[in-house]
Order: sequence, then structure tokens, then C-alpha cells
Amino acid sequence: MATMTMAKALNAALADAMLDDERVVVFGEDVGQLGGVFRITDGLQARFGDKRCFDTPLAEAGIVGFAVGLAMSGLRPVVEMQFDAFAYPAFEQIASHVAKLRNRTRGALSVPIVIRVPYAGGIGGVEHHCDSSEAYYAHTPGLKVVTPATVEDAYSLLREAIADPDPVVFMEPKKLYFASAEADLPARTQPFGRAVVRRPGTDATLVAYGPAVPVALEAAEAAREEGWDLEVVDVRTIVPFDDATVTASVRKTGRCVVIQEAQGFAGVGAEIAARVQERCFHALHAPVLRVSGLDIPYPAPMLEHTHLPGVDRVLDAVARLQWDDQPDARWLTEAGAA
Amino acid sequence: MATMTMAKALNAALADAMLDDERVVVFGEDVGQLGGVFRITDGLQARFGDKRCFDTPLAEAGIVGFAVGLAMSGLRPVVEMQFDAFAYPAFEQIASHVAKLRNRTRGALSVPIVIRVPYAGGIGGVEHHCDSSEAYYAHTPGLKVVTPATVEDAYSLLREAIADPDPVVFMEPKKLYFASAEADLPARTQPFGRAVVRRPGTDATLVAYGPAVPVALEAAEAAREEGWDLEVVDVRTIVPFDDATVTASVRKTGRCVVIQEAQGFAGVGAEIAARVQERCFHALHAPVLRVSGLDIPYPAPMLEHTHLPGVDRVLDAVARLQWDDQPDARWLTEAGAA
Amino acid sequence: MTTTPQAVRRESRRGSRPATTPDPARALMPAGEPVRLLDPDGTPLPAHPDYPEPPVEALVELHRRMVIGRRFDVQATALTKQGRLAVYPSSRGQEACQVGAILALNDDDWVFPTYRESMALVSRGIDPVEVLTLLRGDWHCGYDPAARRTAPQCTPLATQCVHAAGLAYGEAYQGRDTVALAFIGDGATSEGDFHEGVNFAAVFKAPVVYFVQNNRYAISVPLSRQTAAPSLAYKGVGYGVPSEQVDGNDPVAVLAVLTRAVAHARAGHGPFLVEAHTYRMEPHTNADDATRYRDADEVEAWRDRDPVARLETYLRARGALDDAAVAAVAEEAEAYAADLRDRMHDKPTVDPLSLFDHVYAQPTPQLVEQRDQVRAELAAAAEEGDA
Amino acid sequence: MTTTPQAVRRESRRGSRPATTPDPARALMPAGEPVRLLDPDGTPLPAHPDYPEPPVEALVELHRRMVIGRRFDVQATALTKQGRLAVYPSSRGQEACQVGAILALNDDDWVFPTYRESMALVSRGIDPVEVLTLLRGDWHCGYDPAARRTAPQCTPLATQCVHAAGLAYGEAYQGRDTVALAFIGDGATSEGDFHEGVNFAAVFKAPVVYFVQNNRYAISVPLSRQTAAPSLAYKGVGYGVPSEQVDGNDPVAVLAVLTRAVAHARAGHGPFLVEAHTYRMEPHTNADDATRYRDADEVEAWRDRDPVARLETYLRARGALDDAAVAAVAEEAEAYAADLRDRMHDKPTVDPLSLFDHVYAQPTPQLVEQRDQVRAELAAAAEEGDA
Ligand SMILES: Cc1ncc(C[n+]2csc(CCOP(=O)(O)OP(=O)(O)O)c2C)c(N)n1
Ligand SMILES: Cc1ncc(C[n+]2csc(CCOP(=O)(O)OP(=O)(O)O)c2C)c(N)n1
Ligand SMILES: [Mg+2]
Ligand SMILES: [Mg+2]
Repeated sequence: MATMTMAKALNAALADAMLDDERVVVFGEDVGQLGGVFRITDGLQARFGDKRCFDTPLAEAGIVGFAVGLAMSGLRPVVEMQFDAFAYPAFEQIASHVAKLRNRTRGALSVPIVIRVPYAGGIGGVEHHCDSSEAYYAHTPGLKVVTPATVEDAYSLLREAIADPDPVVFMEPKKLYFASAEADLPARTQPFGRAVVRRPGTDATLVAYGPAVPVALEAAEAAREEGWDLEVVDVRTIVPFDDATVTASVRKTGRCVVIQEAQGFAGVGAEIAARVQERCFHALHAPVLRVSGLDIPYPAPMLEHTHLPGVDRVLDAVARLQWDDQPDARWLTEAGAA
Repeated sequence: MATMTMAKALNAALADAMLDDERVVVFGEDVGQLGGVFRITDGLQARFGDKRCFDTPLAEAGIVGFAVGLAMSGLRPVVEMQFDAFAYPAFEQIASHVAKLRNRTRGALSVPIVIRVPYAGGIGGVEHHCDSSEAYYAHTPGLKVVTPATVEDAYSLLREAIADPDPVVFMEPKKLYFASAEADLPARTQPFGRAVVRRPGTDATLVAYGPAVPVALEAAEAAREEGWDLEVVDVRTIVPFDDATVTASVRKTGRCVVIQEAQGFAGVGAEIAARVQERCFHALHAPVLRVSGLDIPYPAPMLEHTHLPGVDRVLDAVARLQWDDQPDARWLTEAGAA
Repeated sequence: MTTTPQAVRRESRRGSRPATTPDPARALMPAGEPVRLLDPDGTPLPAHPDYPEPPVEALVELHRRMVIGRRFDVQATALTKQGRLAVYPSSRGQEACQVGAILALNDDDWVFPTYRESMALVSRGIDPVEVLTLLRGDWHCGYDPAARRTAPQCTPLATQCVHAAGLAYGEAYQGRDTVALAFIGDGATSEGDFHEGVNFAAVFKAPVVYFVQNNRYAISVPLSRQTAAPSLAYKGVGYGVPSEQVDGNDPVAVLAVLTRAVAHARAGHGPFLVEAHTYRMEPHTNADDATRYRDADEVEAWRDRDPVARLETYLRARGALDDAAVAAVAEEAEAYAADLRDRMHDKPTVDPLSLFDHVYAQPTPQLVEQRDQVRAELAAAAEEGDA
Repeated sequence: MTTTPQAVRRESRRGSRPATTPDPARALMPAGEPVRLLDPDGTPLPAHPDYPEPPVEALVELHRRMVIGRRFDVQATALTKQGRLAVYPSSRGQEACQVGAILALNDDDWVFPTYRESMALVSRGIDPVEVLTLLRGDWHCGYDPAARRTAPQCTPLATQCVHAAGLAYGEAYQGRDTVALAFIGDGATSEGDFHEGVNFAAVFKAPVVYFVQNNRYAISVPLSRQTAAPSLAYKGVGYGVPSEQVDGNDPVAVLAVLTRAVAHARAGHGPFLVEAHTYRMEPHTNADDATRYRDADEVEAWRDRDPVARLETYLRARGALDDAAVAAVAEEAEAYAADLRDRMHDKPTVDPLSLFDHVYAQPTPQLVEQRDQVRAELAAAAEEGDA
């Protein structure tokens, strides 16, 4: 057990993967000598040489397309997009090739690429540096999309992403890079497709992922004062999604709030809310509510706290879960009338 | 009143807009002499000259970025992306500039661009020609996203898109291009932000947009045989979304199925389902169900009918709306237990 | 082209300036005119100082494959009329490029084709039925790209330029002397991915030959709307990549130039850019109406530069082909086409449940659910059908 | 650079080939070496045949703005240390480029800057507080781009190259003789949007000057990882765009070359590409640690080519500046910096509800709901604060 940051855990995951598997190569903008603007690749070039970890020309479609070619030659590329919005130039390569190559070729070609995307805000970044872009990838069949919220998950999910036979978009919550925790590396937590109950509770379920997980946990803590015992589920892997864990929790608690940092409209939270009510309708005492960023471009630093879903916004939603309204008389009336 | 295709109505809308407003310029790949691969711009170059309607180099980021510059100079560009997946190279220009310029500049710059995207399948197209990409845009604040399902709406929504002060991603369902209907041009139907009840009904609401609207109508027709009287709501403008019309319908019918052609995960249908249950929870006798394309890359022509949500898949969902289960006893029990 | 008054003036002035260090860019520039080894009528030109003529056996084989390739192409177009193919982009007129590129490569080199390269792929020995799978519509890529060392035919324009750079670099990285050849059209050179791909290849000295078939149109859009440069080959110098133009309807020149480009790449000198000036004789695809944007006269003029006839004339004159040999090739081509026609006759069946097999290595729980749903739908439909 | 054995061989052989038609590309090529009018120590070189020296008053003004610009830049860096700015990308060392570009333009020409061009923007007369809004964090773009004919500082690299083409074409289309100047860094030339932008400008003959400040690094990545070309200016010919290299630390040469490039564009001859060889003296931003990737020696060597000192030496030698004048400019610069420091002292207040004002011309119903929600949150928070 040692205390370390998520950044360090990610760095260790890369190093250990490179050590275990010669085919792993790491590249992108500034990942070499500089070690990445967030230092996630720090020391890899010095340790493994500039063929295993190298800088590329400044071109994201190029980086991802180059990774496609390298993967076709049998390597296992791990690429870094410097910031969320700077992965957009690679969108065609990701959506039309990375996501589809296995399918297009009936499995003859696979492209086990990891695309690391530092994402989301809360770091006082200027425009284009704080986008929450996970929904774009999650909506694209053929991609796996995972996002750690803890130091151990950061290590474990990244190792698994690199070992996975499919392309993985690995979303790293920037604001958690330098939060530290006890971790026992090489940690292996749950595999892809498993959500985790981070905090058990009985009254309502908070479903969150990535940067929203600490917010959910904090809100659950604060909710104790209001007399609510909230369960917190960390989604961990958005695709594949763990219906079983989420559904079990909501069936138990009967109430659910989905929290995401991204703008809400047609985001991952919408998917989760839709799934939960599809699967838990009869267990629900209230609609599944969503707490998310506003439907606005990510704002300038001085206004980001207004945009970001915080503890208060979560508690407001929890308060709206119709605690004194079970069963809901209106519901019965209308049902009878139908 | 004349019978015409949606393609012709779109062509007429472009021509009328160019006639009414000198600032309107139309450009893209093959839109000039050829009139576009779907002939939506047919005759515009001959009629308005090759300065008003012209071909560009083959580069979608270039086309959209060029439109940004033209809009900054005071023009009103209407650009064509040849097919859905071929708009992906422009994704950065769309997400980071088109969507954000007004916001970034506190309204000092506006970019009233219309990006026309022929989208979705059902035409036996080869790979990359049939993507449903509306969710990518709908999830991007700053863009309006509209999609006509009728000939008159095609005309009216496109005229409004061109006149709108904001950028509009105008999604044209390819499979409806050559379906014809009576239309009285220059038709002006409902403005942006208004959904429309295409078919009144009492038992359940089908919410659909674009290529899914005819499927919904057909399903509603077929459902009469099963004894169900279904209401069909055509969303028309995904952003801004018309909560009032959708909510009123579902409150009335108490049941809802959302239909979209796109792959389901984190799509627009998820948003609609999430909103409906948030807003109509107590009116609902069953969960809001979704019928959508499969979560797979758009398949080859010979398998597209398996992928596409058709009448049967819609009716299956309607059948699952728990018709004999009101009020649901399980619900009461669990509610009591909570 | 932008020979502005200023530019001209500058040029003349420059003449009088004292010589500075020699311009390192000079060696990367293409010749000002396309390399040509045969006249359009098939008469050989004087030997070219940089591009020796390929061995005659190679030219005979080139001829053979071009004849078969053309016959294949005609057959594929016919299949669209019979409804056996949804769509077919013909490369008729581009036979020298399609086949020359393949002959310049080793079997274990990699090819990165576009939708237009069906002829190249059959010249590579890939089963034409597998090549046409995409266009028949039973799946996307019909051949095994790994086994055939041929990427799936690429539709998103220019994206393959980057893949080729990565593949070639990856092969070299692993000690293999593979060359990658990426086909690209004139129009697609306007895409950002062309730029990024060639640049990556150059920076990483990846053994790639970028082969631009400049057939003068991108669907309906003429070359003048793609570039203001004197020729697309001039893009190379901006990447530090040597480049050349070639008469794309001169099969001998195409093979000669590409052979050298491949050798350059294989020798570890990095990428090479070749622009072939050619012409698409048919519409963009059978679904296109080319009369909307080009004159019959223009097309006719290119008929006189037919690459197949040109090579045949030359080889006959050299005594490397005679009537019997030509007839034998024609017969082989007919048999090839007949076999293809036969095998394309029946609509293939595809298992709808296979839709779920290759989205991921293992289907996700979500896909398993959806597969169950589709299975149930199919069963219900079958029951209805039975009833 | 890829001077391969083959390429060299070819070059030598080519010398002996009979002359063909003159290569139309020649006129588009940059000189093999950067244009320079002053020696690094400020000594004037013999008159350049293509680039006459700008009038002395322009050079005096250039000097003045460079001094103020540098002082502004130093002040902005200081503001980061005091926590008044989140981040600041310095352009120290690039003063000749930053100011020269602005002086080459008319006031109603358009500028397309990147995040690095703060100095250029204040040289354009934009209020420095407005320029620093982005980096202070109270909003994104702090100035009115339409009024200042200056696009918002562009962070998504190279995307502005296309906007500049569109703006310039749109202005010309509407009969105005506006020129657009797009700044871009060496690293960003690797992006597809650089390619697409320059190409659009060339094809549409849009009056754009693309001005590459090659400061040899993209954050930590050296030029050798961006290109294998002998110089970035060689990219022009591939678009049919004339181009030039210039010593970017020679203010006189920068102004001379850009003046001519702007005239070329304004005269309707289409775009012009200029590459300035310069150096970023500071880290990428204050948040960067440049010692990780470059030697102090390298930085020191560039100190000797300081553009401000170089111009001052020259103007003093010409008698256009004296001690008094230099002191007056220094004083003006100090006052400018002091005023900036004062005005940046207080944290600005921004109305959180303004978040909803400019997403669309009118907020959507969804945004109205969200605004109401935020308003309620703020009211609740205020109440709590009161309580
Ligand atoms: C990114 C992208 N944009 C648009 C298209 C649609 N499209 C298919 S072929 C084509 C023309 C390509 O022209 P060119 O590169 O010259 O190749 P050719 O067809 O002449 O062989 C276009 C615009 C596409 N496939 N991909
Ligand atoms: C599309 C995109 N990718 C990555 C970045 C992150 N980034 C910001 S500045 C920079 C380096 C740019 O280098 P260069 O173009 O040489 O300009 P300079 O900073 O030297 O002025 C990078 C990689 C970005 N802003 N946009
Ligand atoms: Mg072409
Ligand atoms: Mg730089």
C-alpha cells in the first residue's frame, strides 16, 4: 500500500504494460521527453527508449490513423489525445475506422488501440480544454468506453484496456489526476462491464461515473445530515454497461439520480436514466432524475462552478424524489382513468 | 397543391431562399453542375450562377470552416455534407467553432450556417453511407438540430434553418428523399421547437423523428388491428426539443414508445425516454420503451432490414406496455416496502 | 496555377542574385512533366535517364492482367445492370495504374486501396467475388485483409493514407521489409488526412508509396477545383518527400516509376509520392450521370490514349506479343468474366444473427440482449411465414 | 530532410537531360534561404532585389510597438505569478513577427490569431485587458471580433486557416478589398486544417496571408518531428501558392516580406505563405517546464538574435532613434504595463446567469428551465450566505 495520485497510477499502468508486452507502444503529442502535459507518460521514453514512447507530428487524425496501421501490423498502440476537444479532429478515424474495422472485416482485422482522453473540467482550464466528450464515443458501436474514478481503477482499467482485444476510449477525469489515495499496485479491480457500489445505502441510488463519482460520494455524505442513506454506484465502464449492478441497486432503493458532468442532452446520463426506468419501473417511487452540466459550451474558469453539477444540485434532485408521496395518488387516478 | 418529392421540396426551399436573400450561398462537393449526388441542389448553379452555388475542394472540415469564415463576412452559407459519415472530418469545426462562436464572443459573432446532412439508411447503401449521426450534434450545445419527415416540413424547416440566426444541422432522411406527397409551396409549417401530432390516438404515444416517422405511422395503422389506438408525435426539431407537445401526449395516453433509426445507446431516443419519464412519471402505466437500430455499425445492404426498427419491432414494444397490469401490484408492494 | 505578375517578376530578379547554397528542395521536386516511356500510339520514346524500361516479361504480364482487369471491370458494370451489384465504380481507362501498382509490389507488401481499386485487387489475385462483396451487399469487406495483405477498400477518402504510414512503420519497426502502397484519387488529396498521412510517413521514414491516380474528376468536380498547383506531385516537397509525375496511361512508364518508388521505400529512404495523369472513362459509378458535367468530346479524346492498346501495340512491335498470345489472353479474360458472372448469379444468404458477431471480440451484454430479441423476431417471422 | 541517394542521383542525371518546358512551379518556390535585411547584430545587408526596405517611419513605429509589446508580454507573465492570470503563452523572442504582421496590414484587414498572439493583438490596439480576458477566465473572447476585425484567439490548432480563407473570400465576394492574415505555428502546420485552409484559399484565390511562426517547438516537440521538409515554406508550391522564408528575428525583413505578401493578396493574386524562422524564448506557457526538453545553451544562442535590440541598433545607426527617443518609448511601455497591472488588479465579477445568454440567439426552452434552476440555486446559496 502506498499513497499515490491517479496520474502516477496511470503512469505505472503504462510502464507495467510496456514491460509485460513488447508490442505496446505509446505515442502522441509531447508524450516523449516532456512526459505529457499531465506527466502521465513521464519517464517512459527514458526507460523504454524512443521507439516505444515517442512524439508525433501535431495531428490527431494522424495519430489515431497511424495507430490503426500499427495495430494492423501487430502492435498495441496506446495514444494520447492532449485534451478532450483536441480529439475531435480524429473523430472520423475513430468512428469510421477504429470502431468499425473488426466488424467490416468479419473479425479478420482487429485494432486493439487505447485512445487516452484527458477529459472534463473542474481545473480552471480555458475553452476547448474541458469538454466532456464521452457520449460521442459511447454512442459509437465498436468502441469500449471506460473511465476510472479511483486510483486503483485507473491502474486496473488501463491495464485491462491495453490487454483488451477491442479498441478502448479511455477517458481520464483531469480533475482527479492529482487526487491521491492508498493503492496497492499492481491492483486488479473488477473487469470491464462491472459497475461497483462505492457506498451502500438504502434510500436512493446515485449513479455516477468518472469526475462525478466524488461528487456523488460527497453528496451521499452530506445527505446523511438530511436523514437520507444513499447508495452510490460507480459505472466505471460506460460501454459495456453493467445493467445488473445498477438495476439491483435501484430495485433495492426504489429511487435513482444519475449524475454526469457532461451537458445533459442526449448524454450518457440519458441512456442510464432510460435504462433504469425500462428495467426498474415497478420498483421506482419517483422518476429517475438526472443531474448534469448545463446544456451550454463549457464556460470560462470563473463560471465553471455554476456549470458543474455539485453537491447542492445533487441534493436538490434527491429532495425531488417525492419522499412523502408513496404510492403516488395521482398515479393511481390517472392509471384508473386510462 | 402539387405532388412532389422531399428532394424537390428541399431544392425549392434552397432556390426560394437564394431568391429572397442575396447573402445565401450554397456549396459543397458536387453541388454545382451535378446538382448534388441526390440532386438537392439541382439547377441552382444554372439559375443563380457559379458564385452563389459552387463546388469546393473535397474536404469537409474545409467546407465547414470556409462557411464559418463566410458567415463572419456576413454571408449565409448553406453547405452540403455528401453523406452522414463524411461529415465526421468536419467534427472539430462543427463542435469547436460552429457550435461555440456565438458563445465564445458573447454574441459579437454569429455563424448562421446550415449544414445539410443526408443521413440514415434504408437505401441499400454501402458502409459509411447510412450512419445516423444526429445524436453527435444534438449533444453539442450551440447547434440546432432539425429533421423533416414530410415534404412540407422539408421545405418549411429548411427555409427556417436558413433564416435562423443560429447554426443549424439539417438532417435529411435519405430514404424519404424520393417519397412524394401533396405539398403547397411555399409551405410554412410549425416553427422550430414545435413537435407535431401526426396521428391522434388514445392508448399510447409513439414519439419519432425523421426516418422513423413513417415507421411509427405505419405501426399505428397496423396496431388498429390489434385494437390499439396509437398517437404519433413527430419531433421535427430535436434541438430545441418540444417538451410540451410530447408531455401532453404521454400524459393523455399514459404509455410511450420512442422510435429512432439510430443505434440506441446514448442516442436521442434515450434523451426523449429520460425526459418523458421525468415529466410524466405519474401518468405512466408502463416504462417508456425504446425501439431503435441495433448497437452495431450500420450493416451491409442485405442485412439492413434486420437492423432497422420496423413495424414489427414497434408493435412488439407496444405489446410490452403492460396493458393488463394497471395499476401494477408489484409496484404497490415494493412502494409499500420502501 | 498562380503565376502572378509578382511571382514572375521575382523569378526574373532572382536570376541575377548571387548564388547562395544549393536549394535542398530541388532533389525532391518532380520533373516538370510526366514521365513517359511510350508515345500514346505505343511507339517507344528514347530511353529515360532515370527510369529504365521494365523487363519484357513483366510487360507481357502487365498486359495480360490489364486485359483481364478490363474484362473484369466491364463484367462488374454489367452486373449492376442485372441487379447483381448495387453499385460499381469502374476504373476503365486506369488499367495501367491499377495493374502497374500491383506488379510493382511483392506479394507480401501491403496495399491500401479505395473503392475504385477493384481491378487492382483482382490483379492481386483476390477472388473477384470476394472483392465484390462490398458492392453486392452481403457484408462489407469480402476478403481477408490480413491474409491478402490488402486493407479493406477504403471509402472515407484519404483516411487510408494514415493507415498506410502506420502499417509501414510498424512493419519496419518489427524488422520486416514490407512496403505499403496507398492508392488515392486526385480529389481526396484535398482532405486533411492525405496531408497528415504523407507527413507522418515522411517524419517516420515509413516505407510507403503514395500513388495518386489523378483521373481529373472527383465525381463531377474537376481538378481545377481541387488544386491551384501546377500538378499534385508538387505536394511532395512540402513534406520532404521525393515525387514524380507519370503518364498514367503509359503502362510501361507507370510500372517503371512505381518500381523505382517501391525500391526507394524498401531501401529505407522513406515515402515516395507518384502522381499518375489518367482519366476515368466511365461515370463515377454506374449510378452517376457524367453527361451532366463533361463533354463526350473530352472522353473521346482520351480513348486515343487507351493504355491497353498502347501496351499491346508496343509489345507486338517488340515481338513480345502476337495474334495468338493476344487471343489467348482475351480468352482467359472471357473465361474469368464468365466464371465471375456464374458465381455472382445467386444471391448469397447471410445469417442475420452474424450482425452481432464482430462488433467486439465478444458481444457485450447489451448485444446479447439485442441478439436474443432479433432471434425472437426471426422466429416469430418464420412462424408467421409457416402459418 | 530526405536527400536520399536516389534523389541525389536523379538530380545529377536530370542536369544532363534536354531542357523541357520551364517548370511552372519554379515561380512559386521560396528562396532556398530566409530573407534577411539586417545582420543579427543590426548591420544592414546589401539591398535585397525583391524586398525593398520599408520606410524609416514604419521601422520606428515597429520598434515602438515591439518595445511596448515585449513589456506587455513580460507583464502578462508576471500576472500569472500573481495569480491574476491562469496561464499565459509568451511570445517573447517573436516580437518582430507579432508586430511586423500587424503593421503590414490595414486597420480593416482581418487577423486570425492563435493563443500565442496576445502581443500582436495589443499591437493592433486592442485593450490588453480585453485580450487577457480569455486567460484571466472571466469569459472566452474578451474583445469584439467584428469591431476589431480580429477573430477570437484560436486554440484548436490550424482551424483558423480555413476561417481565414472563408472570410477573405467572403469579403472579396462582397467587393471589399480586405486581406486576412492567419497566424499559425510550426507544429500546427501538421494538422489537416492547415492543408485544407491553404488549399481552399488557393483554389478560391482568397486574399489570405498565411504566416507561419516557426519557433522550432510545438510545446516540447521539435521541428524535426513536424516535418522532413527542408523548410515549411516549401509547402506552398503544393497548393500553387507562392511562398517565402524570412528571418523571423529580423524585424525589417519580416515587415518587408509581409508587406509584399499582403500586397500580393490584395492585388487579387490569391494567398501567400510566409514562414518566419524564429524562437520562443520562454516556455510554451508559464505552466510548462522547458528545461525538460531543451538546453539552456540553445536558448542563450537565440538571445544574441534579439529582434528588439537588432532593430534598435539599426535605427540608432541610421539616426532614426536616439537615447531620448529610446527612453521615451521605454517610458511609454512602462506606463502601459503599469496601467495594465492596475486594471488587472481586481478580480472581475461575472453574472452566472449570463451563461445562458449566448448559447443561441434566444435561449431554448431547455435553457430557460436550466436558467431558472440556476437562479433558484443562486438564491438558495445567497440565503444560506445571509443566514
Ligand atoms: C470523407 C469523404 N467525403 C466524401 C466522400 C464521397 N465521395 C466518394 S468518392 C468521391 C470523389 C473522390 O474523388 P477522387 O479522390 O478523385 O477519386 P476517384 O473517385 O476519382 O477515383 C466523393 C466525394 C467520401 N467517400 N469520403
Ligand atoms: C487540435 C489541437 N491539438 C492539440 C492542442 C494542444 N496544443 C496547444 S498549443 C500546442 C503546440 C502548438 O505548437 P505550434 O503550432 O508550433 O505553436 P506555438 O505554440 O509554438 O506558437 C499544442 C499541442 C490544441 N490546442 N489543438
Ligand atoms: Mg478522381
Ligand atoms: Mg511552435
